[in-house]
Amino acid sequence: MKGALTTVPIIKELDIVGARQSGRNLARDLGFGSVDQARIATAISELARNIYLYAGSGEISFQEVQGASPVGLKIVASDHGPGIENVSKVMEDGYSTSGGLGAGLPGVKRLMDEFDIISDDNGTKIIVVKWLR
Amino acid sequence: MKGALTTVPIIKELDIVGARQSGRNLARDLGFGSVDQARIATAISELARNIYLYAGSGEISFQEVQGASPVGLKIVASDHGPGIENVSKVMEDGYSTSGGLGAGLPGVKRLMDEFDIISDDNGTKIIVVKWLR
Amino acid sequence: MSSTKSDIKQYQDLLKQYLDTKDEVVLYQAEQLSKEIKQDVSPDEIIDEHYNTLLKLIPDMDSQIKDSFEFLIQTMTSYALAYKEYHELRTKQLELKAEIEVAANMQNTLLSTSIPQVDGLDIGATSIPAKLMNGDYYHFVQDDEGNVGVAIADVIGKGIPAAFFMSMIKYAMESFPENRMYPKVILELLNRVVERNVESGMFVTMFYGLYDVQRQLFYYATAGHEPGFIYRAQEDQFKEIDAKGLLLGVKKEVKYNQYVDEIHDGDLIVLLTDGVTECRSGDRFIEREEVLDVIKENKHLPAQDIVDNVYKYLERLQNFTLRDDFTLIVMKRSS
Amino acid sequence: MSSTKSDIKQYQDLLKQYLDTKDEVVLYQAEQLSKEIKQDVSPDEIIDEHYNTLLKLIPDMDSQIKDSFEFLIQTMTSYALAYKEYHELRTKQLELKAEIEVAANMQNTLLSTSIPQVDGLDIGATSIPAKLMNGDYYHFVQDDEGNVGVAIADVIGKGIPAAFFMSMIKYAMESFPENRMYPKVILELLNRVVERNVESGMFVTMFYGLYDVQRQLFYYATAGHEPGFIYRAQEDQFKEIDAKGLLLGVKKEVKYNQYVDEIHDGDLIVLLTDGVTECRSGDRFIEREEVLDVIKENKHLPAQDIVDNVYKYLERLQNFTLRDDFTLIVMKRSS
Ligand SMILES: [Mn+2]
Ligand SMILES: [Mn+2]
Ligand SMILES: [Mn+2]
Ligand SMILES: [Mn+2]
Repeated sequence: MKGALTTVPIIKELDIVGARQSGRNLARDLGFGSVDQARIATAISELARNIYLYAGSGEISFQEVQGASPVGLKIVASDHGPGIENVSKVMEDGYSTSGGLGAGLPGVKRLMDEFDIISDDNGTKIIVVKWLR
Repeated sequence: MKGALTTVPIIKELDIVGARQSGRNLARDLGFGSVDQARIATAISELARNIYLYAGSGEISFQEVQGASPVGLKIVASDHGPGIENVSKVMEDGYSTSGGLGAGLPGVKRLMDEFDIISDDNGTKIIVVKWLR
Repeated sequence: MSSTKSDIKQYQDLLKQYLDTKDEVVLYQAEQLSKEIKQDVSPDEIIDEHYNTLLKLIPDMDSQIKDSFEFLIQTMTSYALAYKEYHELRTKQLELKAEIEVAANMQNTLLSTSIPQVDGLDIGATSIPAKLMNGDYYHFVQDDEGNVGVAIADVIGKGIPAAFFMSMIKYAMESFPENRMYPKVILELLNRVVERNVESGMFVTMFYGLYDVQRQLFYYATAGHEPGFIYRAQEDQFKEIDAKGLLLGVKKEVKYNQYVDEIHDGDLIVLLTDGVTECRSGDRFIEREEVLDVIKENKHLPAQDIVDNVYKYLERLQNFTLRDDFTLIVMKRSS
Repeated sequence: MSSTKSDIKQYQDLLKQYLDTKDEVVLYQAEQLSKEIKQDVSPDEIIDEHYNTLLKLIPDMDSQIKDSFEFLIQTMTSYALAYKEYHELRTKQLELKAEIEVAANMQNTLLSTSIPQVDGLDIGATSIPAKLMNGDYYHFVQDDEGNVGVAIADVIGKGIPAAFFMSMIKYAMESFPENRMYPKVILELLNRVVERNVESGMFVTMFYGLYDVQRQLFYYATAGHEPGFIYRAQEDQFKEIDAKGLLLGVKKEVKYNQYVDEIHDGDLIVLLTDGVTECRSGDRFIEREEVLDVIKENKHLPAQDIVDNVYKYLERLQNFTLRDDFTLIVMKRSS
């Protein structure tokens, strides 16, 4: 599936589980072990929940990539919601986006190897990558 | 064994294991589960290692006690070593007594329910209690 | 190390459900549960619960597997300890953070300066600390004739000590007379203040400018400060402000040179601290040209928007983690 | 979240050994190993290693047990995250502590004041912070005629914000002209400075005294400060300094009353903050009389020794943990 894109729309809460399942399957196919599968699934939950809770709808897409290591899984979460006003603030520990208990975006950053975010009036796009070790 | 005292002398390194084993057996007999057994054993390791490393020799004694809860295990570690010069310092996190990696006395305090320490020129006595919940 | 036994019961139910269905939705629920119980249940207790649930489901479990759980729980004790320390540390950190935030708010109030409203000169400014407290500083004054004095300064170092020191500079500047003062004189006075506190081991770089609104002249002097730029509209290019001078606090009596430039319609004066030009993106240092390019792209906007857009651009390039305090001032002549 | 794979191999060996022997010594070794690998290996990775080791030992493991490990690992992801945050937090905490210590040293340098040397007036003073930074302050000035001005102040609150605010007071006082200024005037000027920064939410109590060395008169005014004492040698007793006045920063324009007392040979002027009089030993509040008794016992000594001995006495009574910043000044007339 190198370079091929899988996209999962996030509209209702159950789509979070669908995105997790797709991400986990792809991760397993790429050779990620149980620990990384669980971490990737957790990151997807967090990204998808953010879309569901704050943007209403959006999508999560998956792509096999090459770079720092020969095999990596790139996940892009995008929405056309109101955008994040203060990104640095949201990236601080203790300032959770999904209602207190979640790992929040700092958690997503810790779970993955690469993290980027673009947010403005047109919505938010978060790009993360996990490399196979 | 209510009130009865078991005492394990600490002279050589292997005595640390002996003290753990005695403590674990007593804890199991008193009804402590696997998690508490492991925590009690870890606290004993730390206390016994401190005696072995800093006082040369001493002893660990065990006693069934009643108090905050009907059943508790009281552990007393005593030695006639040089004593601890600055107790407040030793009780700070990051100031480990057993060479960097150990849990140190703050760790022992966290593992147990009660903690007391008396230290002067005549040696050190540390008294800890774990209550059965 | 107490645990909420009611919450942990859910673990048992979910585990059974997962073994029946192997459904991702149960793993999702397990993840949510673990977030909820995380505060009260430590990792060794989770494993104990896991083991006990398995024992109920598989009474004739291989004795090796049983023993292996004792071993796993013993290994997890260290993690349980770290886990307890983590919660204590968080509490302490929050207390300290709250204290520093109060001090930082106070600093913001104390150091606050309002941007002068001048016909034909549009001014934008921002100063963002890398940590909670700011070791950069900018300040505007306006004399009776409407001329604008502008100070931009950076304490060598950042964080609480730098911020603390910067408040000293502020009080020193406030004690100066309000009438028109030339850049070189101000730096010479401030040098004495900083030098008097030399035992503190702190040094300050400062650029001081005076914009003469009648004659459209910009007088300035620098005390070892990061050079700024003048954008020349006619040539459509930036020229580095070429000035020299010793940092504040190094020597007792220092004389500063004073320079002057004419400012024409559409020109921009760009003043900054090294937190703007020396910002890094991963291993790559951002070139000064890149900063200037962003300013050029935005030059048609109001000065405050130019400043804000440059900050947003560089914030993202640095992955939303500033490595140094960031201060940028743009003054735009438009008649 | 990388792990030292060589260290984790030891886990496998120890687990196998334990399953063979079930010996406590192996559990002891597991505990030691877990302390060593704790830095690099997070709890979910331990469980993964555990699972893989078991799989090798028991290839025909019950499929329910296999699935259960997937579930356990998913639950542990939250803990792995907390674990990573824990290590980051520890680093940050150490940095912050170091930063505050630097700022505290700087504050000591900045707020330092030298005790005037005057014939016939022996002065001792000390100020000890409860936390790292001091929210109390004292300051001496001397005019051309040798008269001694003395300020003692306490920011309501302690720690970093209080210390920060106190440095403002210091700079404000330094900007005053150097010639003889009366206590009421100084408090009225300072009240305006504090009031101007009213958004900071900080208030300050201050006592200001002026000792006229020619006429042996002590002029003073107070802004809600803890009352001091005058020890009258002739009567061999302490008299509370009875003065009234509003805290600094509460109202815009405040007029302060000024009082004056004659000081005779052998008299002591005792100025202090509430950290001296309101100190506690366990549940017992220490009575003001107890403090005065200690001063009386020491009154034959040089003023600095009186001050130091009172501090030592109260420090021990409080179990070496100050609850508030502690500042004490003694001025002793001896002709
Ligand atoms: Mn700086
Ligand atoms: Mn800088
Ligand atoms: Mn105070
Ligand atoms: Mn006080």
